[in-house]
Amino acid sequence: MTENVWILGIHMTPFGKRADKDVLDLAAEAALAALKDAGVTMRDMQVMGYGNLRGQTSGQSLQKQIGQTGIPSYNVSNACATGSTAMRAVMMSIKSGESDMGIAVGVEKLYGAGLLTGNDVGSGPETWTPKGRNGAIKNLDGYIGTSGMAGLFAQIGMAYNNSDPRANFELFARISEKSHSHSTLNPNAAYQNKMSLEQIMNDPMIAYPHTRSMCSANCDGAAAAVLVSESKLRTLSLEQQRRAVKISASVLASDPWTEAAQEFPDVSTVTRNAAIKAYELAGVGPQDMNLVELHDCFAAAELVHYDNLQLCEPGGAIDFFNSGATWRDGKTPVNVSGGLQSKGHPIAATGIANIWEVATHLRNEAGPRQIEGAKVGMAHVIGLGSSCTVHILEKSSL
Amino acid sequence: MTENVWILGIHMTPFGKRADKDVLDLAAEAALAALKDAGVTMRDMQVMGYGNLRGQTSGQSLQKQIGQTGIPSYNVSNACATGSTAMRAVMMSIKSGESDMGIAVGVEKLYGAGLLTGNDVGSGPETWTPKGRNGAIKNLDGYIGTSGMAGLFAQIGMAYNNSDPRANFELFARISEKSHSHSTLNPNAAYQNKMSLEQIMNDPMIAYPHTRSMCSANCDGAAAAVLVSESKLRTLSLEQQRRAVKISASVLASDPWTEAAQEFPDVSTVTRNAAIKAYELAGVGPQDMNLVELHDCFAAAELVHYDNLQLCEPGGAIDFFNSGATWRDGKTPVNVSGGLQSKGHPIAATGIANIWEVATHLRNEAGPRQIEGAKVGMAHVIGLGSSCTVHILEKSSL
Amino acid sequence: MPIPIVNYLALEPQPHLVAQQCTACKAKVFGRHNACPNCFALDFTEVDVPTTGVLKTFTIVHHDAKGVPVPYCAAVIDCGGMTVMGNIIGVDPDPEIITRGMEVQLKTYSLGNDAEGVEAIGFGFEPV
Amino acid sequence: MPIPIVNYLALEPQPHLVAQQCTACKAKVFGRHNACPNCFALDFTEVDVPTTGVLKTFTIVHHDAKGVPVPYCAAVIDCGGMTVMGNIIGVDPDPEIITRGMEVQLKTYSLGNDAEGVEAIGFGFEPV
Ligand SMILES: [Zn+2]
Ligand SMILES: [Zn+2]
Repeated sequence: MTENVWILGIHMTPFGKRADKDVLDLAAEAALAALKDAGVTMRDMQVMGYGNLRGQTSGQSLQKQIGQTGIPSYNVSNACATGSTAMRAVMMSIKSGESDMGIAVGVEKLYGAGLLTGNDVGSGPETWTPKGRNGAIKNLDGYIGTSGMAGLFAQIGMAYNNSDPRANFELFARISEKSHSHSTLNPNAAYQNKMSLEQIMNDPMIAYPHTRSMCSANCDGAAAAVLVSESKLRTLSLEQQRRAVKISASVLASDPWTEAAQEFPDVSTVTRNAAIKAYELAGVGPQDMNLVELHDCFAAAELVHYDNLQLCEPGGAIDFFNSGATWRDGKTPVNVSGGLQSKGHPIAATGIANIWEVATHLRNEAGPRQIEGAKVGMAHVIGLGSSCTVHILEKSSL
Repeated sequence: MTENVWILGIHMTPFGKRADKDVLDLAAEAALAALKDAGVTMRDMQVMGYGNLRGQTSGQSLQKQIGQTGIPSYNVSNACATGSTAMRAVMMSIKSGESDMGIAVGVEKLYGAGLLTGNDVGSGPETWTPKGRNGAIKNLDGYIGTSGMAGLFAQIGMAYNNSDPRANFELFARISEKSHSHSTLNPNAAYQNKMSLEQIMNDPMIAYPHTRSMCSANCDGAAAAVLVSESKLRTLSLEQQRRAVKISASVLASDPWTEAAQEFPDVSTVTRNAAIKAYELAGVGPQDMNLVELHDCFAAAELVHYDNLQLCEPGGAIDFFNSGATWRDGKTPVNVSGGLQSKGHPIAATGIANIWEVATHLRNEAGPRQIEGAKVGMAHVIGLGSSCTVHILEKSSL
Repeated sequence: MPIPIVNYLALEPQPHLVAQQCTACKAKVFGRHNACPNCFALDFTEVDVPTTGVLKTFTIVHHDAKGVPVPYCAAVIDCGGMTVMGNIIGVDPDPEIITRGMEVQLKTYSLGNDAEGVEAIGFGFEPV
Repeated sequence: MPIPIVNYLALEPQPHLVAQQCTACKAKVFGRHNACPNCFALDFTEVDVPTTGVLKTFTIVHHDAKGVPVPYCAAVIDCGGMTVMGNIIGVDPDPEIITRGMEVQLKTYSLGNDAEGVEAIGFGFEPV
């Protein structure tokens, strides 16, 4: 048997506009706070995982700011699953016996980055010149479909359950209404203002049916987690053991072959596969989840992931949402943090930040937004490409 | 006890100008050949490690070209140690029991990339504006030292052993003479032409004492390795077991704190630390090495690493080289591939390519450049930042 | 002679899309591949894709990268079992007009001429 | 008032470099840090770095990024135990003239004025 791995300390910085901080400031803020939360120092760390997609920084550059002890850094990138992939690298190091404690950090400065569309298409070429494997003579965004994220996920949502006509603008807007309501209780969310359905639907349209407030919020932020092996944890203080959070399952997966996904991103199959494996590893089922943080990068994404994560009956995501199950007072609260649309989405931080959210409830430390009695929760992230992580976390019984 | 990990198959593409291939072509060429060498297919892989610094490609994009089975990809970056870090990710997955077989791929298109200097300094600003943690008002390259690699490593070499005056232009040129002689036997090297000491010294000076032929050669290339757990290996054919190469030690390390390294890169301390740990893990010593591929990104680097890897007496690298020990007919052949200066240095491929070189000798498959009877070898890579890997490999006794 | 926007758009005899089909497992993909992503076989043959299909899903893009004319309708079309990405053209990009399940037909249009007078041809799908 | 090329170059009363020193372990670094890389303590005080030192190692850069005037001598100097990077100035960048172990002295020079007439000041080291 390899080691079980636990979260000993974890931290998420406030998300939003952090103009006075550079990328390393945010990474250091999260890392130092996670270490403090864990009751340990960099001297105890034996491995680092690090993710920062747009900042050109590495774990080594963070070490120069918070402590250079010579430990390796796995600098990873996996789109929106970058932070959770950094955590997996640390987990593997611990499970393999190479380390008994390590730290994972995800950080991004994204405030004001604008729409996450394809590249600037620029002006046309002097001469049409076929490029790449498709022999494209120009940037195809806007000419052969869209490469903008809001539009891609709009199509994914509009295709839900064989294009169920109820998967429409108003339904997706009501999902965002829930997010913007939940975030009013989250002091770390980038946007904490409640929004009415009308406000959401009347916001500028980005890619129908996604208005601006139905899209993930570009912002600055970082999150960090200190992981520990179970045998090491048992040597630590009772208080550390009590607050530690068990990682019952940690799964990273990529797209398997599906014909449709060759042309158009398939976020469902990979999520389904990861979730099935995670439930199996953890020995729990969807009905056991006291809360779920799932990757609602756009409103439409949340709907399909209810189904992909088996939170509802197959094909039943619309009824499930309409039943109120995913509101914070429902059967399976989803994105009580406010989700990516209002908590915000500093890409490489997100994969650890949603684990922080779940862990904070399991520790009964979530303040006014606490889901009472939370014992088991799930954190899901998917980045196009695709890479998907599913983590199932459990309250300490030590 | 966690699993021992072995190399089941490994491949390096020819290095050089590969204008007809894109990044994924090269990655696919290496990966498909490594799988074939291993006698397995993508169906057998349970994890992928992937490194490509300049091409914006991911393991998932490679999977779309060679096989999408849904396995996770750890897309890593660690400067020149990127390929070997990808390999470590696969190793950790196997050692942790999450997988029993996986593939690591490193690839780079770098031909014609020009000098690896700092950024283009561009024209001056309209208004001096302090930026960053040093409040720099301009790009500092050329104004406060150099950020060019040739110059950085020149200074590292010129500082060898308290600035031993024998660490001079001619000595470093003679090290390159060895590299350019060794590569004449390597059909995969980017440059296979012998160069005389005079030719090397009369080449255009890049950063004294490094002339052009004393610098690593930017080129295109890829390398891939299929790794397997020892228990899985024992279920495979005798031929597969015989050709498998044991990874006796695999160490990744970053810079520990040293005062000097805050201002100026210290490639020595991290290499020393990684080597000490690797010898300890493998239970062998420097005297046991039948061949060593070390990170000679510039001629001067090779000298200091003789010492850092303990191949010579402390402080004795100059005498060691002068004794002829590191020529292919010497006591400890170093860089019989031709090294980065003539074999070439497609950055993210290098960390696996040098492991391929050592493995190929251990398998007695290195053709005209075979080091006869090679049983144990070492592969060392360091990227500024710094990250360093040291691998010790052993011939199969299965 | 005009040049297609992508190499999987054939202009002759009538405009149509051309897929690469794995000779082993019959999986179809667009564009050059090193091996079959489904079965890892190395050989492909070219097959024509039907020029009519059913609109599976769509979006109307109102904000896009600089230089992309908006609004436009991006869609996913099922052309005889092959999933194809393309824009819906020839009608207003309006969710009242464009509906999931509608039948569409491949159409080409001019993307203009380059400095040497060569015309580029794009494609989209029009409601039948 | 002139502006220094980096914030760790103090121009008054005489030009000198200023390090951040960890109050706990006395480690010295240049530039703002979140914590001490050696002992992780959070507080730093400023200390002046001696303006003379010994040249530990150098290179003469002949090819550099576009816009950097070459050749120049980049060097590492030990200033009273603190490692400093800087160019050797005031002499030809010639390995016959510049030698490891030579004593050097901090010197400043003008980098020119910006559009608002503000002068920027660089620094290097001259053989004593
Ligand atoms: Zn096939
Ligand atoms: Zn200190």
